[in-house]
Amino acid sequence: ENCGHISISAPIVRLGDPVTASCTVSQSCSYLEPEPRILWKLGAELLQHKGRQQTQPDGSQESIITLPSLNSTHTFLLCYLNWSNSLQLLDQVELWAGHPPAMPYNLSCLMNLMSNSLICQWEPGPDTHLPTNFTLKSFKSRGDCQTKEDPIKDCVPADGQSYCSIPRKHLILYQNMVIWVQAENALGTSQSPQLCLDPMDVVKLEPPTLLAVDPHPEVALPQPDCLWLRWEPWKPSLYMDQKCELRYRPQLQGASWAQVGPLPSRTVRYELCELRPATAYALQMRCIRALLPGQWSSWSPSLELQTT
Amino acid sequence: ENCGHISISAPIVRLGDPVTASCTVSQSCSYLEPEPRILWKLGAELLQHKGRQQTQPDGSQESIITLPSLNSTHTFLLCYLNWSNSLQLLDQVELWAGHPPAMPYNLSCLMNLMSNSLICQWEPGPDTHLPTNFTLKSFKSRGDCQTKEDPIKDCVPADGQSYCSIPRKHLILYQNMVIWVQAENALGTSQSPQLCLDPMDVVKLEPPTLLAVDPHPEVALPQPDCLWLRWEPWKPSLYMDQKCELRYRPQLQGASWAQVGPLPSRTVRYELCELRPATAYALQMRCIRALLPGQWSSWSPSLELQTT
Amino acid sequence: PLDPASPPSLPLPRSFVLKCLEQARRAQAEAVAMQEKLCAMHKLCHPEELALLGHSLGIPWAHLRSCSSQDLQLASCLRQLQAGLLLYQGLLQALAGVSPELSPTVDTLQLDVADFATTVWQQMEELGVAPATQPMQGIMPTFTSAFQRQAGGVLVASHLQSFLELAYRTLRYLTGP
Repeated sequence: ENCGHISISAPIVRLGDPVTASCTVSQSCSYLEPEPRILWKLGAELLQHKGRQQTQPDGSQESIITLPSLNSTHTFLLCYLNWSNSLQLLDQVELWAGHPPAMPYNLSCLMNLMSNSLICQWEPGPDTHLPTNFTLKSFKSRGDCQTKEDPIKDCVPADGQSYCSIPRKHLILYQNMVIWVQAENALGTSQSPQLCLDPMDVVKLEPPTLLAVDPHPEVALPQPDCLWLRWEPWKPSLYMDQKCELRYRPQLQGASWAQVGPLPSRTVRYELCELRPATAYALQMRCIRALLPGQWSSWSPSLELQTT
Repeated sequence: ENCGHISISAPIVRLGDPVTASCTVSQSCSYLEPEPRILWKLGAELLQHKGRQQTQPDGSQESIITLPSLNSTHTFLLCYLNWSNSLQLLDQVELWAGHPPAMPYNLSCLMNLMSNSLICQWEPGPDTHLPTNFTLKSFKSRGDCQTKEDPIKDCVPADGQSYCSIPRKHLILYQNMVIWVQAENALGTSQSPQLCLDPMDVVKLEPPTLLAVDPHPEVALPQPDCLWLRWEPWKPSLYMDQKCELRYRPQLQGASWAQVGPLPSRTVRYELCELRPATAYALQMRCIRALLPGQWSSWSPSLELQTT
Repeated sequence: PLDPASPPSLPLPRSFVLKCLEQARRAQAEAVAMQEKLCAMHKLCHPEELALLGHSLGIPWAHLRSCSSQDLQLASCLRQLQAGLLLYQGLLQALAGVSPELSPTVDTLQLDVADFATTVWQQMEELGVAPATQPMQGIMPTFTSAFQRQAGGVLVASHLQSFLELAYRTLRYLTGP
């Protein structure tokens, strides 16, 4: 036998929107005096004289309350009765207030050659104060993404994360695909602008490895203003045609970088001359996919060499 | 159409045992001359004149070979044919040799109050050279484990691990249970001696926390040969009656521990006197379940105090 | 050797050829990795010793006869390239479950071969030389033992490498001087 029950216009509203609720106390709740007074609390605060109470045709008592503007993002609305001099809680509902999701933005993706997956990240936008689900959606396409081909399985990020990883088996490499982020909560849905990309055009390239090589064995006295080195491309990207840039600077206060390029992505021996004799140099290299779209790798860690 | 097939007495034998195998070349293997010569390899070694070859009633050729003593723990037996002047591989089988599992020993268990699980570890015994599965088996019992009640779910350790953790939901605390380890591989099974224990009698107790307290506020000049401290038991073991021991020694070369006990597992203030004035002391405490079986906790980290 | 002086008449977009070159190199590297793993794990290191087994299992080869330097017919060369890639995708699929350690390599190679076939097929459609329907993969061999699947893996990887090498040389020629 259910003494009291709250029904509510909507448990989730926009911050500042009104909420209307009713609490009905059934007549069969026999422990009571004839016309029990129904009281309301919002969280811990007793809402004095806020409920309009009336007797229903079936003899039950109903109190209706309107909160003009719900300003806390998460609270409870409680319905009480006075019963032998104590406040008795009959029912309680949780109330949430927040915002519909804003448009996610800054969506960007990188193809990871180690995990062979496409990792996309985005900015979720301001806090909605409500449980909001983000889903990375995509479909296969062709050409410049005007046609929509097979849909790709939704990528659902781990809780609270703003990135998602689409596994290799859901991708077609060397073909364009359309990607966007959808945000959804109880108050609405929004979508980020769409990206049109071929995963292989957004490969996250790692820098090559710089290695010292001995000066020419035959040459007794190596030229004092030269350095010799070699480099190897990052192994997982061996199959990609790449061009690279070398930058170097003396280890002196305020020295700036000098740069050489384009260079091939692999050499067994490279001679760098017209340097300061007897000086320590830092050398770094970065590479990018040649002839096809791509992004520069970061600069490699420094290789430190000393001219004689 | 299957040209050649090896059948073997047993792919897994005891180290040093013989192995017999036959390779049958079907007549329907149409590319062949009438009586093709069958050759054998063990690993990379060609077994000259080891196979006895004969024609079967159905016209197929069969070569039988016996390796008197298989001494490598893992190798391949290969059946070849000479075909248009090249050795052609028809079939290959993997051979393992090793030992049946020895009896696991040194089985011991500790009840972890943080994870609320019984963690048992053991010595697996010598390497069998074969994939060997260890399983922690147990059943609920009563009294001194003479009776066998409900079996408990097998606990299978992670690969290569010699410990396993029985979760709380499979345990009845304050009741005896029987536990043992079973080892099994292709050559046999063995079991460790059985333990009869109540998980709560093998609780892994953590030491209490020692804390300094100020000398008596009212006393202007604290006694030079005393120290004041207090201690609190390890939180997860608060409900257990415990008795403790305190040990202390001056921070001097070669000093040995002096010990006080039994002490209660909690005090708000303890005075330790008859010490050397103006000396730094290291103090440690350990506790054990009182009145019921248990094991000493390790000694707590040192509390360093200085007499005045 | 291919005569670089005179690439064929069909207007092949440069990006298409460059992508195909990269896809060929990528698949070749994975086929080599597959062979190395089969050699390390199962001691099957000599494809030449498995020719008879290949015959008996009925493992088909793909050819690129129209891609030969003397008489390059581009449309049918593209068709043979695409059909060959589809064949090897099917063969790799038939090898599914060859062994847990090898599955990731075989799965990735199969996906890359399939994507390479898609790249070629779409270009054929855009050039208007694609047949009405995609060619069928044909009957795939059935492997009845772990050894046959492993040996089949060595043969497929080895055949695929030769096929990709020939495709690569043709594509190289198509990029012109």
